[in-house]
Amino acid sequence: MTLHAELDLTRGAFHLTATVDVPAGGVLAILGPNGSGKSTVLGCLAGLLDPDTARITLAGRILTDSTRGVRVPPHQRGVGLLAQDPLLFPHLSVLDNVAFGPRSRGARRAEAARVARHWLAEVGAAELAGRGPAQLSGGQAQRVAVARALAGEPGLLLLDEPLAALDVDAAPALRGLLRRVLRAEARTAVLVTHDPLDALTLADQVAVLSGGRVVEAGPTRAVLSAPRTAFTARIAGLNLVEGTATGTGLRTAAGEPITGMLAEDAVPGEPAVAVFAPGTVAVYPEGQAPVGSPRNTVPATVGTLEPHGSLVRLRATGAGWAAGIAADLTPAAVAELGLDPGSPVRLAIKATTVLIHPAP
Amino acid sequence: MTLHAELDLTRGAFHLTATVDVPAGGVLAILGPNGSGKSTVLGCLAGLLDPDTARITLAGRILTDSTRGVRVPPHQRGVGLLAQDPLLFPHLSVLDNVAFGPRSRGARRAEAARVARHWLAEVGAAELAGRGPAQLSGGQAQRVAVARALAGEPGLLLLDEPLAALDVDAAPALRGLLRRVLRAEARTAVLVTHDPLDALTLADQVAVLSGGRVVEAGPTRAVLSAPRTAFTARIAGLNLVEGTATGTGLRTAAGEPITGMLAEDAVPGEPAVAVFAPGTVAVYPEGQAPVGSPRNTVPATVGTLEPHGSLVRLRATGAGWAAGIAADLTPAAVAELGLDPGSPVRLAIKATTVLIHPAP
Amino acid sequence: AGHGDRTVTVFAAASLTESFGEIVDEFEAEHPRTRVRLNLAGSSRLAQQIVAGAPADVFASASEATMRTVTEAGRVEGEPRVFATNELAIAVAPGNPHGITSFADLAGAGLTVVVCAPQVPCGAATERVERASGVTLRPASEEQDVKAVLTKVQAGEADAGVVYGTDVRAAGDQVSTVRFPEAGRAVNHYPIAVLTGTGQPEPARWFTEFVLGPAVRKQLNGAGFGAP
Amino acid sequence: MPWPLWIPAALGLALVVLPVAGLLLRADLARLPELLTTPAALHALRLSLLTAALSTVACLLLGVPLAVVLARARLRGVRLLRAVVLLPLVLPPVVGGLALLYLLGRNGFLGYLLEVTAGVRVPFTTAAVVIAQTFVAMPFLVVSLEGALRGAGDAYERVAATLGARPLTTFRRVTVPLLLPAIGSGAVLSFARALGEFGATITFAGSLQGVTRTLPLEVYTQAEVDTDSAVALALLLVAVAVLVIAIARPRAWEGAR
Amino acid sequence: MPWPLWIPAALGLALVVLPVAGLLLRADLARLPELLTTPAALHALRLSLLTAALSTVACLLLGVPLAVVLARARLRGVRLLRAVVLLPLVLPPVVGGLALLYLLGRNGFLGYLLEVTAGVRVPFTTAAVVIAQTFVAMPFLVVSLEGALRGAGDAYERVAATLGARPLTTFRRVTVPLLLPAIGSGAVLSFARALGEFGATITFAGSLQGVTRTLPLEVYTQAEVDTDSAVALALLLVAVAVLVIAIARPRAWEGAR
Ligand SMILES: Nc1ncnc2c1ncn2[C@@H]1O[C@H](COP(=O)(O)OP(=O)(O)OP(=O)(O)O)[C@@H](O)[C@H]1O
Ligand SMILES: Nc1ncnc2c1ncn2[C@@H]1O[C@H](COP(=O)(O)OP(=O)(O)OP(=O)(O)O)[C@@H](O)[C@H]1O
Ligand code: MOO
Ligand SMILES: [Mg+2]
Ligand SMILES: [Mg+2]
Repeated sequence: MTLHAELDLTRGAFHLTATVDVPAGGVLAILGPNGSGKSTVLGCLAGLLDPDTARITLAGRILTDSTRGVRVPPHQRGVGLLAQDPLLFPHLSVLDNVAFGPRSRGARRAEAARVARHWLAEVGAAELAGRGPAQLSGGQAQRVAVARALAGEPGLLLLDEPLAALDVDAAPALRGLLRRVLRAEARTAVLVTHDPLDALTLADQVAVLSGGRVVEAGPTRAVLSAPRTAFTARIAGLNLVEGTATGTGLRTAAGEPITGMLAEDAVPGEPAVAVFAPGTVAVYPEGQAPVGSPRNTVPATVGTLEPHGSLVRLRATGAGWAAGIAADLTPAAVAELGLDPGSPVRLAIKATTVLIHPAP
Repeated sequence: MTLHAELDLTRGAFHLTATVDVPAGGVLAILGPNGSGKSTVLGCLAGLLDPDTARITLAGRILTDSTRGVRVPPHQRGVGLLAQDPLLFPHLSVLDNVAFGPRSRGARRAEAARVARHWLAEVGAAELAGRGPAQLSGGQAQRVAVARALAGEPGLLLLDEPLAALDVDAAPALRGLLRRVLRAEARTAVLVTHDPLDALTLADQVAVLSGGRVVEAGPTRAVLSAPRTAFTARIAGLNLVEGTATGTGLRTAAGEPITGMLAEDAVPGEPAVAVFAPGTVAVYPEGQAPVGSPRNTVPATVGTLEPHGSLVRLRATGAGWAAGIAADLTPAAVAELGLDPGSPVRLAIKATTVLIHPAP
Repeated sequence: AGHGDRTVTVFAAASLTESFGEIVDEFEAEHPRTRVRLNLAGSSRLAQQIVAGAPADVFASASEATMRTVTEAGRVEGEPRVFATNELAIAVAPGNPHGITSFADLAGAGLTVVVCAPQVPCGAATERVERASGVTLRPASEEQDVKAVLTKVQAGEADAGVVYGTDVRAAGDQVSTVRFPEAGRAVNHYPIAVLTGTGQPEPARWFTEFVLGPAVRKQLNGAGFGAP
Repeated sequence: MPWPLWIPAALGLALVVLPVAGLLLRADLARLPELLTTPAALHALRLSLLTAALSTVACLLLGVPLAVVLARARLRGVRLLRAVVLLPLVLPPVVGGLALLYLLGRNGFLGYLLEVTAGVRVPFTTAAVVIAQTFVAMPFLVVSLEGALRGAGDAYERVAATLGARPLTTFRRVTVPLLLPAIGSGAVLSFARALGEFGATITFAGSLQGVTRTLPLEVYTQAEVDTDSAVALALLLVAVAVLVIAIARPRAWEGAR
Repeated sequence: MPWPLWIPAALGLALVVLPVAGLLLRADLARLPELLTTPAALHALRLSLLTAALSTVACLLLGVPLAVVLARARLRGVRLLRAVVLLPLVLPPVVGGLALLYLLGRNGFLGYLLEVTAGVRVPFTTAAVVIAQTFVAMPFLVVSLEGALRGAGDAYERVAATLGARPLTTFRRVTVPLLLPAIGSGAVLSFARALGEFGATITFAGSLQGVTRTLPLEVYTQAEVDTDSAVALALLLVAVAVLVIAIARPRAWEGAR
């Protein structure tokens, strides 16, 4: 289900000009400030908005082609949308809300209810099945909306801030669920989010929108680890190290262990990434290798040193997984340690600041 | 505007029994999982829900007293509510939405528009004034809703997840705005949030709800730094150090400097707090004082060592600001360093993981 | 209607409602295998329906003018025949509190008088009486039909109304009647006719003859109608 | 609710209640049972209930789709169609009946066609009563539904489409259920209008006891003879209507969500 | 919109349009100008527009508050009141007129009071026409609004209250504007019903040219002598009504948000 979309739309003073590509089974995360056009892109893909000119193809099938006057109606697109507002049908029970998609696709009543129960259980809302939407809390409604979108089993799934309004236990649980669904079932999906962690853990492609234009796009890791715009830099700039999950963290392809905190759904033996912020990376002069609590220390060489806001961002080079790691330091620290490109250093990262997620 | 509320309400299978106290000019943060009753509490305070039995007083005035049959209607309570759903009036422009509160309190048209423009500018939505609510993005609508709630200038302000749906630039900006409004103008407020940072930076009291009951309550710092329930522990457990903001961080009362990243609205010379997670605190044996990038190192003594999930939480004692600081370590690190209560250690915290916020 | 029964459909003017109700019962007693269906409405509406092809076998109208429209549309078999007449009378509150004794009294000041509109038969008759007697009425309302005039008098809203004698009688003791001589200048005729294009020419003819017969004549007289 | 609203609301209620109450006081209540159990009255009552129910069903079957089309279709001529639907509302019922007679009578275009092809004659049958009632009552349903549809917007219908529901499924499972309170009011309006229908019925269907003489026509007929019994019949009509509506109105129509 | 809906919608439309079209075809269009410019016709037209407009205003002033009270008040008797409001809907208009006459006539309770205290007599005046029209038309507005109100819920009214708006302010600035599409439909219904009112008017107000003889009454009167001219008048009524509604309907009533 490869998605290719070229969109052009004007709404009042707002202009959207964007090209969106998602390979079959891929997940694209769209990031961007409020009002940058993220929901508008999803609306166009779902067929709810009519772009001025557009060409949208899904798995080779033309969904919209303004030059040829083609415009497949929303219900024939096989595109599911979880909108920003849950909009549960007020006249249906929670169960019937979730069963609506399967029923619409022709499932029998009992079968649809079974599917609905399954997805409700997956989002941790099984006990809400008999309630009416008016009897749910904000977070409960959001979970049910996610279940409803997933139960639709569309060829292309569009998710607009799916983890909004969720509590600190529900958000990671749902993130894990989404990852399982999107990755394991190789569903093609577009995900709008404000949280770079969602992008890192769920998406293999990222597009950053700003003022209706795509200002950055590419593989998640490349975009988020080397942001080219201030906005992306603020939300991202995380370090990623790929490898295989272990009981205590991750082992890189070269066999080096990294200790970290395993996400709930990280399974030892499966591909995984270690994620940590540049701000948590401590830098020591090569000679002074400290023996302290930080589990992860690795020798490296200073590659570049660049200003990053009020800080200095050090980009390391080196043999092992240190290559490419970014560390944020105060200018005082850089001065005091006498760091220069080429200086040998040792990086130290506490295991408690390293998150191990299954690879997207 | 001291708020005192004893609430008792049954809604289907859900029972709420809560006592809520906020001193005049204080801000109470309510935390808790989805469906724990946070919004229900706000609904009762605003007079939109009818508790089975309740006694609510605001600045000595009885708002609800079920034993005496008193029930002041919502519009006479002087209680403003920012609900979880923005619910902007669809027939009014953004400006008129925000001007609705002032107008209802008797302001002239021009005066109300002036006030509305002021608040719209404050939330960064000045350019949206002429739009209709249907022409806003999700985050824009949320900002306008915040402006509308603030423009109402109620004696008691209730905010239900005010920073939801906001982007990474808008959220801190609005958080700063709320802090200014709530603290500078000494408004009494109750704030529902899933983000402990909101609680830490905006509230002086915290109540944690779970299943309709208050499971923890007290001063923010006390509750969040020493959580007594698993839920609170997961959302909080942050380290806080009080002092006065400086150009590069904070100076404690004893004069010790802490280097950190200043929040936008932290003003040197003003009271401030340094906030950092226990996971970012590295521990070194006393002898091996490392000389590396971490700006903040402090001698301390191991106070307690307690299991904390799969980790060990070390609680330090000591003379300076090290007293009470928590550090999360892997069991391997504890074993390797041979830590025991009473061991002298040195704590190291990278400046880039320390946030300096104005004191709430 | 049981097996073998024949049904004849009679369109009759609304003012005949009470009389025809009884006439039909008598007719059916005499012709046990024939049933009569009555369609009761204003004469002009009935005429409209007949012209539009209504399945009517007999038309008993309250005015010759309406019968004429049906004749002109070619739906009357033979010639319509008059079976009753009717004269105007003044309806007043019971006991005649305003002491009205003549048609001219109606022009007196301070009286609220209602009449029929000149477009309907009773109104046309009233106009003729006015012209003949030189009395000009200033009515508070020109009503749609006799019934509306009577209602106003019954409710006490009007002090007097000009209606047909038969109608006053039907209203019983709720109104009193004042007869006046000029009424003879505007006698209203009730024609009846068998209609063409019906499936029941025979019983239709029986019914018409029955209505024109002496038994019915007496019955109609009793209801206040005059002889043709 | 603002208390000053009670003043005009009470006035409005008084305008409705006082006259009816006055009628009740005037009615000869002792004679009521006798008046109301005559065969003519019972025939008329049965016929009225039957035809009003049938025409309400017809109004729903034709009117709900028509309202949806008028409210949602984005065609050019829709504004005109919206005005056209109002025609029977303003047409004096008698003229409406005449129009039906012109169309479906023996000399009418459709009437001729029906008689020749199917041997069916519509006027002066119970079917004619139902048609006349539907003609005058449907616009009430359509106009009130259209207002509700526009007020409600189409957000939920869009959600249904993204879940793969075909338009007819969406209509059946989303549009109609959400519209139920309005459909309820609309059905009540049509039922009431149909039950009270007089002018179009007497013109198009005539006044034949047991076949086309509904309760309002019986009231009219009785009025020629005896005003008291006419008023009693009218009260019967009112009581029946209010009962039917109060009892038959399903919970869902109440808009209790 | 699902296309199968077009079938019943088209049928419904045909039921409305065909008879009226037939009427138009039958009308002697050449004579129309002449028929329509008689003083009687012009008087009747002017009177009809005036009284229908006035009674629509009265319906709005009394009916909107009444609908809000019925939909929102949480009193015990409200269910009963809701049924009571339906009374004039089902009362045959002539009986309704009778009821008004019994109440406001010379011998009526209120009528006597008015005559004695203020020297005012209501029947046979233009005011009586307006009252009769309001009596029959208001329930249409109330019932259709009530349905819309229940469908809409009160979320925005609650928001207004938390912003400190008094109930009357909320009513004026939130309830009414949000209800505008429904109020629009309701006003159209009342206006149409008032414009077509016949039975109650003739019974309560009588029929005097220029004072109480509205267009429907003129149509009835004319129908007795000349069906053609009656039909022409009816068409005039219809044209005027549709024009007034199409032109006067404010944009806001369309529900375009
Ligand atoms: N109907 C409309 N008319 C005019 N402008 C509109 C309309 N709807 C949305 N917009 C504008 O289009 C822009 C894009 O909106 P969109 O909802 O796509 O933003 P978004 O990226 O999803 O933002 P958020 O993160 O706040 O949800 C916004 O600036 C918004 O104000
Ligand atoms: N009308 C109702 N009938 C029955 N139960 C209800 C009703 N409304 C809410 N509830 C239940 O009450 C509980 C509290 O709801 P509330 O909205 O206060 O939760 P919350 O703490 O605000 O959650 P969230 O973080 O998801 O917004 C929930 O379990 C919810 O399911
Ligand atoms: O035990 Mo450490 O200090 O989190 O690596
Ligand atoms: Mg959005
Ligand atoms: Mg909530």
